[in-house]
Amino acid sequence: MESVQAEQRRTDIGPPKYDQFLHPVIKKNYGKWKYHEIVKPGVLVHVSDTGDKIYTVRMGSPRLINVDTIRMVCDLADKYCEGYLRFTSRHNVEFLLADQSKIDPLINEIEANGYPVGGTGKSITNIVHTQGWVHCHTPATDASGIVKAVMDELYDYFKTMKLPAKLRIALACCLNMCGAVHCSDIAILGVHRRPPKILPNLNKICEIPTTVAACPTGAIAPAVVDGVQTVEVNEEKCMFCGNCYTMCPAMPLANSLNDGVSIWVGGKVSNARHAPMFSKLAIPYLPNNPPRWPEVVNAVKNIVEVYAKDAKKYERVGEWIERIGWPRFFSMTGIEFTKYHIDDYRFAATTFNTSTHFTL
Amino acid sequence: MESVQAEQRRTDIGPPKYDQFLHPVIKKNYGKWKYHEIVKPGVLVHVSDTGDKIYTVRMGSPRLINVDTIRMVCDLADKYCEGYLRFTSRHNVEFLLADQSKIDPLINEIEANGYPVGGTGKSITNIVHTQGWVHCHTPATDASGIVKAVMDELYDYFKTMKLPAKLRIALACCLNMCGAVHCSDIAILGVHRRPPKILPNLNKICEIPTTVAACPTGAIAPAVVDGVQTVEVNEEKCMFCGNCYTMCPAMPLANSLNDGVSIWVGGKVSNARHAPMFSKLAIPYLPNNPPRWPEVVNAVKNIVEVYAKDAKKYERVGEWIERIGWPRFFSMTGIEFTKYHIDDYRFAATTFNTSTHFTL
Amino acid sequence: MANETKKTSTPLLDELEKGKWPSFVKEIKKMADKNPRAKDLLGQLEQSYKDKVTHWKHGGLVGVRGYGGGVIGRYSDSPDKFPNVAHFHTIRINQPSGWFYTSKALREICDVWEQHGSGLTNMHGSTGDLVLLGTSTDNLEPIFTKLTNKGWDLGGSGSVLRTPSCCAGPARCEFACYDTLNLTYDLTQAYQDVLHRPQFPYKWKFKMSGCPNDCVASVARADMSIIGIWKDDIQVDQEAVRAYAKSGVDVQSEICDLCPTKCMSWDGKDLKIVNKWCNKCMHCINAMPKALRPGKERGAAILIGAKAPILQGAQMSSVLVPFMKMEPPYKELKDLVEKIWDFWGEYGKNRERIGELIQRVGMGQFLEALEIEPKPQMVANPRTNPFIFYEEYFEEEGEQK
Amino acid sequence: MANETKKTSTPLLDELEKGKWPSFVKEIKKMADKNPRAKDLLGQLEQSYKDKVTHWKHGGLVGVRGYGGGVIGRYSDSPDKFPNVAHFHTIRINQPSGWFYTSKALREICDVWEQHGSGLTNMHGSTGDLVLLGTSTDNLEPIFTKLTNKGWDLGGSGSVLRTPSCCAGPARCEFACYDTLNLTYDLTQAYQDVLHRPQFPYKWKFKMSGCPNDCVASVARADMSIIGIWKDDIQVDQEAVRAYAKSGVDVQSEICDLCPTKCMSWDGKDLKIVNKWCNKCMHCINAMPKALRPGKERGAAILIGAKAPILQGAQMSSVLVPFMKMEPPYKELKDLVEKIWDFWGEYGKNRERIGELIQRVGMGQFLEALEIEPKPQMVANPRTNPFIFYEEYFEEEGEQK
Ligand code: SRM
Ligand code: SRM
Ligand code: SRM
Ligand code: SRM
Ligand code: SF4
Ligand code: SF4
Ligand code: SF4
Ligand code: SF4
Ligand code: SF4
Ligand code: SF4
Ligand code: SF4
Ligand code: SF4
Repeated sequence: MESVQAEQRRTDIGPPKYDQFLHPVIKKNYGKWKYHEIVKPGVLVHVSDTGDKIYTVRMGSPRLINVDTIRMVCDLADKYCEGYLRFTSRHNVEFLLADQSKIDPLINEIEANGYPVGGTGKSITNIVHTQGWVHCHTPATDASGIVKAVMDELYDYFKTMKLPAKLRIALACCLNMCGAVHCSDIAILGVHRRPPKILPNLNKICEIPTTVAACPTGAIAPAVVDGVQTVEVNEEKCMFCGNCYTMCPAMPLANSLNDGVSIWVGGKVSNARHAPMFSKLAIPYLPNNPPRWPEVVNAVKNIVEVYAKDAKKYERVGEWIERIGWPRFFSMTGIEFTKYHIDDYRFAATTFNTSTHFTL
Repeated sequence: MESVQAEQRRTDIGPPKYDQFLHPVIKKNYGKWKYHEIVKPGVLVHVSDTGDKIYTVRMGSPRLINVDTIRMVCDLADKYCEGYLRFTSRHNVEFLLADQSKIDPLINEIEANGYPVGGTGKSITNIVHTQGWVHCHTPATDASGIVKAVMDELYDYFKTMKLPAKLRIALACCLNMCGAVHCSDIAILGVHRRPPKILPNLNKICEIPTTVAACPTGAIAPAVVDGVQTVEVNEEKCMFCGNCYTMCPAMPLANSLNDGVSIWVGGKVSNARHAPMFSKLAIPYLPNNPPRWPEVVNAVKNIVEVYAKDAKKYERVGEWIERIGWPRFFSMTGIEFTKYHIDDYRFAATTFNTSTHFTL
Repeated sequence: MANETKKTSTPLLDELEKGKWPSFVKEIKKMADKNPRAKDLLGQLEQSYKDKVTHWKHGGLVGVRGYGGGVIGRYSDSPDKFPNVAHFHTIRINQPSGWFYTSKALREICDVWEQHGSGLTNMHGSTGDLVLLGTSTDNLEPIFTKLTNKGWDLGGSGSVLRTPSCCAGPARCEFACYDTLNLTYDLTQAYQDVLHRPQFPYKWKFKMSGCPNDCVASVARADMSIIGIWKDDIQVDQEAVRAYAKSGVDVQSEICDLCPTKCMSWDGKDLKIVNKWCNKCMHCINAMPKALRPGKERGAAILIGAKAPILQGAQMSSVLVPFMKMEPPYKELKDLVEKIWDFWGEYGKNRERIGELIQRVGMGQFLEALEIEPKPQMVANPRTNPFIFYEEYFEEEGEQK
Repeated sequence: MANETKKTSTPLLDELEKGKWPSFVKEIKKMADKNPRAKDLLGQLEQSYKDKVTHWKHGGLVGVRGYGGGVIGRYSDSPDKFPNVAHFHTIRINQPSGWFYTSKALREICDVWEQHGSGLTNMHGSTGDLVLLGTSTDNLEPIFTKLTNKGWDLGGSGSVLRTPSCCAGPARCEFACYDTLNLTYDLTQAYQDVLHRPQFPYKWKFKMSGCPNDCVASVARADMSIIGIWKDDIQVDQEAVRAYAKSGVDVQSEICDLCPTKCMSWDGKDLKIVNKWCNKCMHCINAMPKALRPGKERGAAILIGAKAPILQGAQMSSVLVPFMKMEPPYKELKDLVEKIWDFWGEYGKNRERIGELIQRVGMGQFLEALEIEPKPQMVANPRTNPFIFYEEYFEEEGEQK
């Protein structure tokens, strides 16, 4: 280990204070913004009560970026933005410009470097996602790979603003849902479908009572196999949540033949018009088919296109489905409705249709 | 026992077939009705595709009626309706007339006998209710008495059609909810508030395991008191459902000091406009104050009046509240919002407000 | 039976003779003058009004020979004070479909009841029965025999099929999408045995409404709710719409704006309905019955599982079959019902309603067991949680578990 | 560390260099040319693409001295094949409020990371941290020291306060109803200890959105979601409304008709808002930002309890305090937060999020324990079930239990 002198070591300093990172125009007009306009896809202008303006150019990012890319972005910020920039809550880069005339040159350089400008307004912006096979130990699928394949296909929707409303996609590679996909217009969620294996050394690395308690459905029971304390899984009761593996490394669920992806629709977060909504199951399972997951890409694209064609202005996916009803959603998208779509967990009864409000 | 000859005894014959009870005009026009009109409060006319008409005069009933009252009603039916009449799903009497000119004479006679005509259209019709102290063993309040006191106060709403929409009230005297109050515009529900007593002879009349299992919250545990097998109740866990008493007569909940009435609002059954809705808690507790339950009467009247004044045409109570929001419902009615209003049962989480959609 | 009919003093109940709504106290009092059961009921009720508790003892199984239900046993906890209601059992008489009667038929019941009971009734009980309120055990058989001889039979109580009930339907309503009266009668007759002899885990209720207005509240209180609907387009008489408009109906704000699917439009001349979006809520038809009628291709939606709150919270019925033709002999429906009863009989716990059982095993499993195709109409929305019980998985070639 | 940088063959991943969206594979490859960790990551990832499973082993606790979180330990399951990612730990750096940076600051981080790690990052993680993707245990202390010397500190992992995050807020948004950046910074600084040293039953996340558009998705993924709102009337510039109308906005259908409370009306000249019905959904303001602004009396709604689905299903946050002024030093908020943490510390089970605890004990109990007044804004609707835990009852005089 490199030797570190004690006096250099500081703790609990927290992050740098934000104000030192604010563009002077922003600092001056902090809290005084009056309105904004979308100048064109990927470009915002915010106008202050003082009359000042700040322009924003939004660049799409794969999120997993290397230091050279960051430096490239820094170079652009230096050249066009007095060195100021930010990232968005969906991992895009935002360049902050005081000078309108620099917008197009900046965009040209960004695009020349292979990055798109867009993601504003009624578009599909970056996909919030997670680690997948790049860095996590519990994924049921990869994250970055699917995101890349899907965004390649939806590229035009990033660059234009022709959708009825914003469409937000998120991906999480396991049920822990680090991508918080549970409130997305379209969500891509990695799923295991085979109960955990039980490794022979379980008793050496896991506490059996904790392991048993980890299962929300009570599928795990203590057992003795070949005279060794271990656990057994009642496969009928397993719904593949993975909590046992989180608690006990000797119970892996990852399985190349059975892992895959489920698709969810109609969630949202904003309070605009409709209150926030959870995403609902659209497709219970699609296979992991790397490197480009064509089944997943097609499924997402299909939903986007049906939505784009049918929804009314301002209607988010969930609002659209609420208007047309689930029967039409399934018939229009051609997605099969199965018993898996019908909730059978804690709040199942609250999801049943207790009316004759439906179309045939 | 009176001696009965075997040959007289018939079983499993079921009810008489309905067709013998249909007025000839109805029989002729069965399934051919074209439209109806409300001629005036309490009077309907149904017009057939054949041009025939049948008039209905609806008479309010206390439901608990004696044979002489039934005979009185029969006399009227004979005089005005060729002997044909019916009862409604809310316990009113309906006279079926072929001859329009007989409507007013009939109404006059009904009213002379002390019964009102009304309950049609945008009115308050009869209160669906239950047995209470008249006949049941588990009530937390009386049924007929409250209904009488409330209907006295709402009498005008029965006789007129000046409400924004139909308003349906139901009463059930215990949580078994024989009055099916769970989907009513306004519901009156008897509640116990003291955990069951445990009678000393419990072990003689109840099976202890069944009794313990009867409690949905696990409040009941086996116990030994003075050497006798019995049960004990963890009072903190009791929510007064009464299921223990249903299963074990040695655990009565009825208690003159603590029993009373809760008020619920905003349920509906029809699919008109809005899908069916459950009633929601408005007032957790009002005392049993016989013979005229003034607190309950005032509470119901208050809700009716605030609704009548503020709701838009066709808006049922639940639709009205959905529009104005629960904060306004509570502030407009002056009802206090308490922690009891916040669900803490199975589906509690689905009733929380996960948005900023509210008024202050 | 003691026959003292001297007036009972009932200062509390007397208060309930006041006011305009017809008084049940008057009803009891009138009988009390001539019927000792009614008199003691009055006395005991006054006692309850004083004490603020019921004076009926817990339960009590009584009945008529060969039947397992139809009579609710009831015993006073103060038989010394009120000997005439020492027993005071209720008899549930299965009402005719739609509660249509003739005066003759009612009088016959009154006569039997005046002779053998309190002379008090509920017209009707919330399940739908004609309820005869209070008699003693020794009168049960005579009443039963006399009533059956007049064509009446008992309703249900306990773990049986309860008296099915239905709205006025085609007899007196233009909205009826199927013959509720006939179906009710047919099912009642077909299932006499399970109506009278407990063979179920718990009670089962059928309620039939002719249209989505659901005038028998079936969605709230029937294990199976059969609600009339149509498949094709709403029938519109444009002339009649215009007449409504002329007569003061604001078609835009009162009809179109309140349509939950916003599938209607009105240009002051014609009412257009995009029927593929219509969810059959009935509002427009209700509001302008002269102008609009349900479509011509009619049937019913079958919903399942409503019940009162004990123990897991109240449930409403939910869609099981979005659309079924409803025509005699109702074979498709009966096959379905019997399949469900079989499943319930096999898997239902004691005192478990079908709605609770479905929740326990999961709707998906239930549908699969019954070989009913899952349909999106069944749900308000698909699941939001990812806890899916996928049922099959691949194994590696040559793998041994 | 082995320093072989010869090209890895990655036929599968190469496919992900195609297409228009910027490629993470290119990002890795570019680093792989000069960084052996990146090279072996590429190799192992290709392996995962072949095998369709991850090649990271379960867990692994590592960290920097005196801190209980901020580093995610990660070990390859094939260290022989990919020795440079045998350890490949992630470092979470607490980002500055609103993700505003200078190029200078970013370059400093890049330099440290290029020297001591894979050169790969996530800008940013879903919680909000600047994520440094992959290094070995021996580099942790040097990185930590160098970064703290540049003014950076670690974010959270494990049962700690996680890095709070916020939207652009008043820095770059006209809708901000409070200063999200300042509050985020203030809370982060105030709670350094619980951010760095596990003292909670489980993780705790704060997310601050300046208005109900909730651009950091706080309602979906923060244990405490602080969402800006206003109390008084929406500020309307009628002239600007007319300008929007002129420029083609259909004010009736695009604004008024989509208002969820239907509290707006437009007569072609003036836009009227019945503010007492407005539920602050933002739609009208979003659609016509030049004409409409939130009111002047501003603050935030505090919502509580969002989390991912394990184990009881996902939750969104729900209203705890409908309106609170949000001004430094945020005493009212901090008092509330600390009261909640105390309660959670006392009653929360291991790995129980606050939202789960509230469900377990009941919202009513929770409010009472915290002495927070129950308000109707907290619920979508009051309870529908009658299972009320009434807390007091009267006893008979002289009664002994
Ligand atoms: C930059 C960013 C905030 C940040 O601090 O990073 C941001 C910025 C703005 N948002 Fe946002 N939103 C940002 C993430 C979000 C999120 C969070 C998310 O997607 O995970 C949401 C909630 C999404 C949801 O409901 O699922 C969000 C929902 C909105 C809405 C509501 C839209 C709706 O109709 O539901 C608006 C209003 C609008 O666009 O009219 C809005 C409006 C805006 C405005 C116009 C606010 C303003 O006046 O400056 C900004 C430009 C929007 C645009 O792109 O057209 N922003 N916005 C985020 C950009 C992410 C990106 O890179 O694309
Ligand atoms: C007679 C009766 C059916 C029966 O077989 O007994 C009946 C008869 C009619 N109902 Fe009903 N309904 C009857 C109970 C119900 C119930 C059940 C209940 O209240 O328990 C409901 C569901 C109530 C609910 O949603 O909670 C019911 C919801 C309706 C509706 C929907 C109203 C709405 O806006 O929600 C209509 C449509 C209308 O009135 O426009 C309707 C319409 C009608 C019509 C107009 C149907 C027709 O064309 O003949 C009948 C006259 C209504 C009137 O009174 O103005 N009927 N109706 C019931 C009379 C009860 C009474 O004595 O007052
Ligand atoms: C008479 C009647 C009330 C009335 O005044 O109208 C009634 C009276 C009783 N009901 Fe009921 N129920 C009556 C309709 C209902 C309804 C409404 C309906 O059927 O439409 C319900 C709600 C719907 C449902 O079935 O869930 C209802 C839900 C219950 C329950 C709760 C069942 C459950 O699954 O939660 C019980 C408790 C039980 O079965 O042990 C119950 C139990 C009882 C008992 C038998 C009391 C008991 O626990 O033994 C009551 C006898 C009272 C008596 O002494 O006469 N009664 N009961 C109704 C039957 C009259 C009739 O046959 O027409
Ligand atoms: C890195 C990150 C995903 C990403 O690529 O962005 C991430 C990665 C992990 N998360 Fe997460 N979570 C990340 C944001 C989230 C979020 C979103 C958020 O914070 O806004 C959630 C959903 C919101 C929530 O907190 O509920 C989230 C919900 C979980 C859960 C489920 C927690 C629960 O209560 O249900 C776990 C499981 C656990 O804690 O054991 C988890 C666990 C994990 C672990 C530590 C895996 C584990 O079980 O040990 C992952 C480490 C991956 C790796 O090797 O690097 N992660 N995790 C995110 C953190 C980056 C950052 O600090 O900025
Ligand atoms: S979603 Fe699951 S697999 Fe993906 S990063 Fe989070 S914990 Fe890991
Ligand atoms: S994956 Fe989940 S349900 Fe299956 S055994 Fe493990 S903990 Fe239980
Ligand atoms: S609601 Fe309860 S008390 Fe009333 S009749 Fe039904 S079971 Fe008896
Ligand atoms: S009343 Fe209900 S909750 Fe209370 S002890 Fe009895 S069964 Fe349990
Ligand atoms: S349910 Fe429909 S068909 Fe039956 S009476 Fe009511 S309105 Fe008529
Ligand atoms: S029945 Fe209801 S949904 Fe259908 S058109 Fe009429 S109002 Fe609209
Ligand atoms: S949450 Fe509101 S204040 Fe914050 S950036 Fe989004 S729109 Fe602006
Ligand atoms: S903010 Fe939303 S609710 Fe309020 S007036 Fe505007 S659109 Fe209507």
